[in-house]
Amino acid sequence: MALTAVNSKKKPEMMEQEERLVYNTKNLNLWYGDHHALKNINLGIKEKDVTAIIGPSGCGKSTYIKTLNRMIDLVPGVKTNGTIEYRERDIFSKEFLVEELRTRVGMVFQKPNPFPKSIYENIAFGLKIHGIKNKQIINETVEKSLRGAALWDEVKDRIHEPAYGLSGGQQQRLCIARCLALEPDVILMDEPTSALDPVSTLKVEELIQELKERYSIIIVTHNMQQAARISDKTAFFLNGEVVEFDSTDTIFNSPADSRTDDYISGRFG
Amino acid sequence: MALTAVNSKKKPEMMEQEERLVYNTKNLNLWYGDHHALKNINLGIKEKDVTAIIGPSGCGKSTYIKTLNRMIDLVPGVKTNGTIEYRERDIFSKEFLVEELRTRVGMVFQKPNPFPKSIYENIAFGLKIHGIKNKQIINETVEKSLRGAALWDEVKDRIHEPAYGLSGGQQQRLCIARCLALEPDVILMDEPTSALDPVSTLKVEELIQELKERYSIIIVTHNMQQAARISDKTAFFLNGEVVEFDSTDTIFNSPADSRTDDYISGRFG
Amino acid sequence: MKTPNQDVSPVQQLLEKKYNGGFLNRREKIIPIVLFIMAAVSVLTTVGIVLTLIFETVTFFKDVSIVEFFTATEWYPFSNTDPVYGIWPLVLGTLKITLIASLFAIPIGLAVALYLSEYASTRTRKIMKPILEVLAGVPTIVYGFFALTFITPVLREIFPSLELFNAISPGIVVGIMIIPTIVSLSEDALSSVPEPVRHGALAMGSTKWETASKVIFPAALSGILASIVLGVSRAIGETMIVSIAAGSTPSAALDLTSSLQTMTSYIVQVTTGDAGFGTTIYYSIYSVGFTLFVFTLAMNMLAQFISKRFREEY
Amino acid sequence: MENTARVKSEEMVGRIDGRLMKNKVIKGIFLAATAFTTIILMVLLYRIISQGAPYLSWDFFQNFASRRPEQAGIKAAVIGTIWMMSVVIPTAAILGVGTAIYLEEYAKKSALTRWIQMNISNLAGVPSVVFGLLGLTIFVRVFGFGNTIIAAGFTMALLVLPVVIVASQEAIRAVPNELKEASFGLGATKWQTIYRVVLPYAIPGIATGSILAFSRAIGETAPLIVVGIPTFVAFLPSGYLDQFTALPMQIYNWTSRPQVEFHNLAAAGIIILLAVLILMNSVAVWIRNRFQAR
Amino acid sequence: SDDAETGATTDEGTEGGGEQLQGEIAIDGSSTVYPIAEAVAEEFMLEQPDVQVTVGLSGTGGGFEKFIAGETQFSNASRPIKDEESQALADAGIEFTELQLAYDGLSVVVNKDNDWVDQLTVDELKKMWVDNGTAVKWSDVREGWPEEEIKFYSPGTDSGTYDYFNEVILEDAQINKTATLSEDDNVLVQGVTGDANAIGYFGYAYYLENKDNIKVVPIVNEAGEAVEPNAETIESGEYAPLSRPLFTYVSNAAIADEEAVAAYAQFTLENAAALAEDVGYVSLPEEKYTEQLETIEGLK
Ligand SMILES: Nc1ncnc2c1ncn2[C@@H]1O[C@H](COP(=O)(O)OP(=O)(O)OP(=O)(O)O)[C@@H](O)[C@H]1O
Ligand SMILES: Nc1ncnc2c1ncn2[C@@H]1O[C@H](COP(=O)(O)OP(=O)(O)OP(=O)(O)O)[C@@H](O)[C@H]1O
Ligand SMILES: [Mg+2]
Ligand SMILES: [Mg+2]
Repeated sequence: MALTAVNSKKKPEMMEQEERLVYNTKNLNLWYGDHHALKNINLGIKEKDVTAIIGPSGCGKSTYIKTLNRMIDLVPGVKTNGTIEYRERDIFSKEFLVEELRTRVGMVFQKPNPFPKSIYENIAFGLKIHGIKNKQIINETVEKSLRGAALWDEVKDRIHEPAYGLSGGQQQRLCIARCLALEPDVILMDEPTSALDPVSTLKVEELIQELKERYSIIIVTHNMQQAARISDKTAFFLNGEVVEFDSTDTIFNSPADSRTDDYISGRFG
Repeated sequence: MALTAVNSKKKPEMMEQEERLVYNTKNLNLWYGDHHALKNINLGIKEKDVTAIIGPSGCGKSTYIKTLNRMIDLVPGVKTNGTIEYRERDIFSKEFLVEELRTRVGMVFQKPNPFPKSIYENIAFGLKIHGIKNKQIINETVEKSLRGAALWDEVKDRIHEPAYGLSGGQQQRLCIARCLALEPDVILMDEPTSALDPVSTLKVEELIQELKERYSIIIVTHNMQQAARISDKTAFFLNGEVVEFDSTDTIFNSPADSRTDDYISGRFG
Repeated sequence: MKTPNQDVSPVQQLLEKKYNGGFLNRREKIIPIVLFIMAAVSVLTTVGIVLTLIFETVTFFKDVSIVEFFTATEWYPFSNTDPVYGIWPLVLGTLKITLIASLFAIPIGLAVALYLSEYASTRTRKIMKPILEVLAGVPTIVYGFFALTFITPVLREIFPSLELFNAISPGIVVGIMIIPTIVSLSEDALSSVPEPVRHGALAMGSTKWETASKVIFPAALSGILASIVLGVSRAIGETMIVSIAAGSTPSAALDLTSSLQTMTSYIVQVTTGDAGFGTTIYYSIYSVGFTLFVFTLAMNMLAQFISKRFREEY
Repeated sequence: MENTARVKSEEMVGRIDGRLMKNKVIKGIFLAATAFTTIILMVLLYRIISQGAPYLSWDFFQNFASRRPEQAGIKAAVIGTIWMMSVVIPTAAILGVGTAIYLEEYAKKSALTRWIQMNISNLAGVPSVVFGLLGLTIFVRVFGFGNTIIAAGFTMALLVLPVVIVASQEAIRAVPNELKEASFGLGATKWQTIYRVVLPYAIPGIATGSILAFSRAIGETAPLIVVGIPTFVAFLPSGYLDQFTALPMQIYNWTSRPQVEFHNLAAAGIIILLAVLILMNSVAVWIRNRFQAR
Repeated sequence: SDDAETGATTDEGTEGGGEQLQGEIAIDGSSTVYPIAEAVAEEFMLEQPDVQVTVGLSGTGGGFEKFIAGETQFSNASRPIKDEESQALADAGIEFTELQLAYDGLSVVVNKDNDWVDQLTVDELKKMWVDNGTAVKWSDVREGWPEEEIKFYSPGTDSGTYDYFNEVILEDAQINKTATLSEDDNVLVQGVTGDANAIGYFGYAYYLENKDNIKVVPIVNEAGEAVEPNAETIESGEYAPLSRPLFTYVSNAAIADEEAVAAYAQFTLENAAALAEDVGYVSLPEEKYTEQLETIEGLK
């Protein structure tokens, strides 16, 4: 019942072009030591969709999204089973280098985490590590990314000043810009706007809509309206399980599972 | 124009009982070094109101709220002029100890900042520093505060475990609980729910409504709906100025200033 | 308004009493003063050192001309007929040892620190750090014999022209001795860079090395520089290793393969030796001590200058 | 549009192998450096232990120094070192942490503060021999303590003080501002915040840095020589104004004796010294674990 | 002072040996003399456990510094007191007595594989050790010896050993600049052991301990005989001129005022002969100790 969306898409490689999946999670389980944080997750995430992940605090949203680019590897004592395929390649396999995965899949975190460098260097970082040294390309990318994150106008006069001098909201937008600089295939966002004011939030949301043309986006949010506004699909997590995954319309207007309904309407209650 | 709300309340000490102000800000200016962050702020904040402060990122919301309990003192190189009266006492005067001010005025921060101690100790901290040693009072207060922050049920079995084991949302609720333990007169909240999921946000909002019976609450938020839902008054900040301060109803439905309208409607656009 | 007590909790009552009863905390006023006095101790220490050294140095310069002290290229105080007091050979000896030790210890120390903080498992780190810290406490005299009876023979196998006493072997061993200091303090600086910063870099597909070299290392730079300054200072001030393995012949020659003497080993030579009390030789240790003091002072100023330059970069 | 992005991305991905290789090579170099350091230090330890272990016996702990190697023991030196450290540790810890708190939390950014700070980092670089000269002049002579535990203890405390200060400062500086804000926000006074929030958070760092400094104090020979600590002491001190001898003095003396048995005794003495250091480090680890929040 | 009183004390002290003295005795000075001083202190404290004796090794000069400051009662020296030092003592109002404890025979040694050096004269020693600006070869010393450069190993210039060697051999001429100097005699032993063309000198005890690894060179004395250092030849004075006396200086006032110090001085002289041999030095002729005991007697 809860997994209708995925079930209807079995064997994605046989689907037509537009139905292609960027991520296909199959029977994923994850434990923090003894704590079973993700329970038998099955999710197929479509290319160029904005997929929202919602659910109450502690339900495993961050855990799941961190697994998608294997940032979860950094947490000691984590065990997983099941598979996640990124464009039909098993992300847990030895041949698939995490560095490649993370280059193709960008991430924006819940708390802003700029590098202790200048604004410019924060964005140039990704390019530099990837061996791009051409000053002009870097300069252009820095500006483009900052514009993309709706930050350019505020910082254009001080892009060589330390990033730590920015306000919380500005810092988070910088992190988004930093991620955009690499023009990834997928962008994972873990409550990217929870530290942003509405105007910036709006800009970022617009940006997400725009980026969607070219990128697939997976966004964790507990701003239900945000999910409703920007996403094509929504997955509702509860206690480490996917309760329901379907088009955002369905989830918000006629959810199949009563728990989804409770959660959604709790929001609007 | 912009300051109608305040102007209409000149000489608050002459008003009737229910019109009493907890905070009265007069011609407040604040500089970070050369950066003029608050410009001639005039605001009278009523007892037992929920006053919301809204405005775009970097407009000075956090700066203002930090000035109200003089947390701004911790930032080096800050200059202020003008006055802020807390219950008719000048908070900048020598006779008014900051410790007393901060005991009477609680604060919840933007980022969760629990102490690296157990959940229990986090809440007991405030009591202990104020010389309250009675175990029973402490125990009772801990439970009451945790319940108040809608956290009790989740943590009651592990209140002696480290607070850092909690999820982001849980941590923030713990910080609210910690603040409630001292039962302050005013509670300042700087985007207290920006790291909370909707269910917790709702609980906190309910809590705020409840607390309003006894406490005055000033809340910075960029969740416009939150402001609309819970506040009685709303101040709209822009570039360090108060553009408009009035009843929430007026601000959201018939703002006097076009900039307010732009901002508000930008939200819903 | 309702009576304040109506629904006021015991907590509020207690707080009310505290602030109404006059909140005057003398402790808050006294503590900074006490702490300032503590901070003054370190200043007094410097004053004490300067005074101690200056008095006897002045006595020394009654017998020996300052010009000779700074210009003569020979240090030969023990000649009964014609003693020469030119500080240069001792300074040179100190420089040689310090240079070799630094060239050896700084790269290795930083490599180990980076390895422990960025690559090694928590377990390895937890085991290695205390071990290194224990080794930081091994009496340097032990390192001295290690240099003389282990490193020197090994080096002489490779470079037969090396003399029994030389600058290289004690230089390397002084380097080994300061590695734990550099590793331990640099590792602290590296691992105190917040985890989210590290994650930010890794999430962009950077390798551990890129994260470490481009983000973590620059962020920890001031702490790392401090560890290096401390390590190098210990190299300058090291006494026993040099006394044992470098010989005690002050030399103005630039080569590293022959015997030398440093400022510190001269001081220990005289304090444990048989030179007469009250003689010029006896006072000369204070003049050498003073030079050493000025020397380390200059090194430190330089280090602070460099550190400031780096810190301003972002 | 799409093409540009793809091309760039592919180009970047194509470089990963090289970057990973670089990472691997550097990791290899770092590992080699670590292994090299470990091996050298292990060789050092092996030489000491194989030489000294046979000489460790109960008598060795029970006896005072003697001209006969087979009767010579380390009792006075071990007890003396413990007495000395019982002066060094509290003195340096209290002064060091106090100074660090003053500089980090109270001092204004004035020229005086900057000067004190500079003075501390300079002191950290002053050679131990010079501290010996200071101790001799000030504590032994001017204060008239003679070459006693208290004089040597204070000298050593001053020697390690700068390191303790710097380590404590680093640790205090690393305390997140948010925590201090939280405490102030609850109406805590400055000292309460320092005492209840800053110090507990900083203690692991302070302990780590200080233990390193104290280890140094235990193993330092030169200042003791200059201060004039005796080597032959066949009685145990009963107060801080008594004479004593310390481990490095005894070791130093034994290594310079002609008889090879004495050299072996020195190795045995070094093993004891290392054991003391390990003990101290265990205490540090314990403190670290006890106070570490995460 | 009163003869009767002193006599009584002495009687009690020698008779029963049972009188328990109390006090503190601080000894400091030369590290060369240290082993003898340590041995004496060790034995003395077995008899008089309540007398707390400490022995330091601050060097001869450092020892005198403390002696002058009145911090010690005995000051060990591996060379006779210098003019500056006795002047300072006079200025401080401290009268003292010099006591000789033992002889140390400076042993000239060469590598075990050195089969050509059979003996050396003082002139030859001087010829090789004094710097003449060029490298010295064995063949320069005596015809027929190999044409190999000599490697010199000498105690550091601030040691009593060097001081004495300087006095009798170098006579204030510059020591060969190629010489390797070390404050630690064990290091010199290492050097000579590992180098076939090495020559070095150091205290007798260090030779004794390393007999199997190095070869001692007989030195031709004034009488023209080549003599090897050993207990008999050093004590009898046949091994000359390279045997030197070791001293301790005692404060006269301390002997007069403190029974423990007097007893200690006495004990030292009575036992020095045996204890010095125990730690690798050579005792003086019997009558030397007796003479000095009488001096002490007179100071009480
Ligand atoms: N490193 C960890 N070790 C142990 N348990 C963890 C760890 N990180 C998270 N958890 C636990 O796993 C569960 C899922 O956590 P996660 O952070 O994924 O929640 P979330 O849905 O992102 O919550 P929030 O909305 O508060 O961010 C929670 O119960 C949390 O306490
Ligand atoms: N410590 C500081 N030093 C210098 N400038 C600062 C400092 N803190 C804030 N500012 C600047 O002051 C202005 C107001 O900052 P403030 O943090 O009050 O904004 P805000 O309204 O809370 O924004 P946000 O919604 O992003 O939290 C911003 O331009 C910011 O860059
Ligand atoms: Mg999360
Ligand atoms: Mg803010």
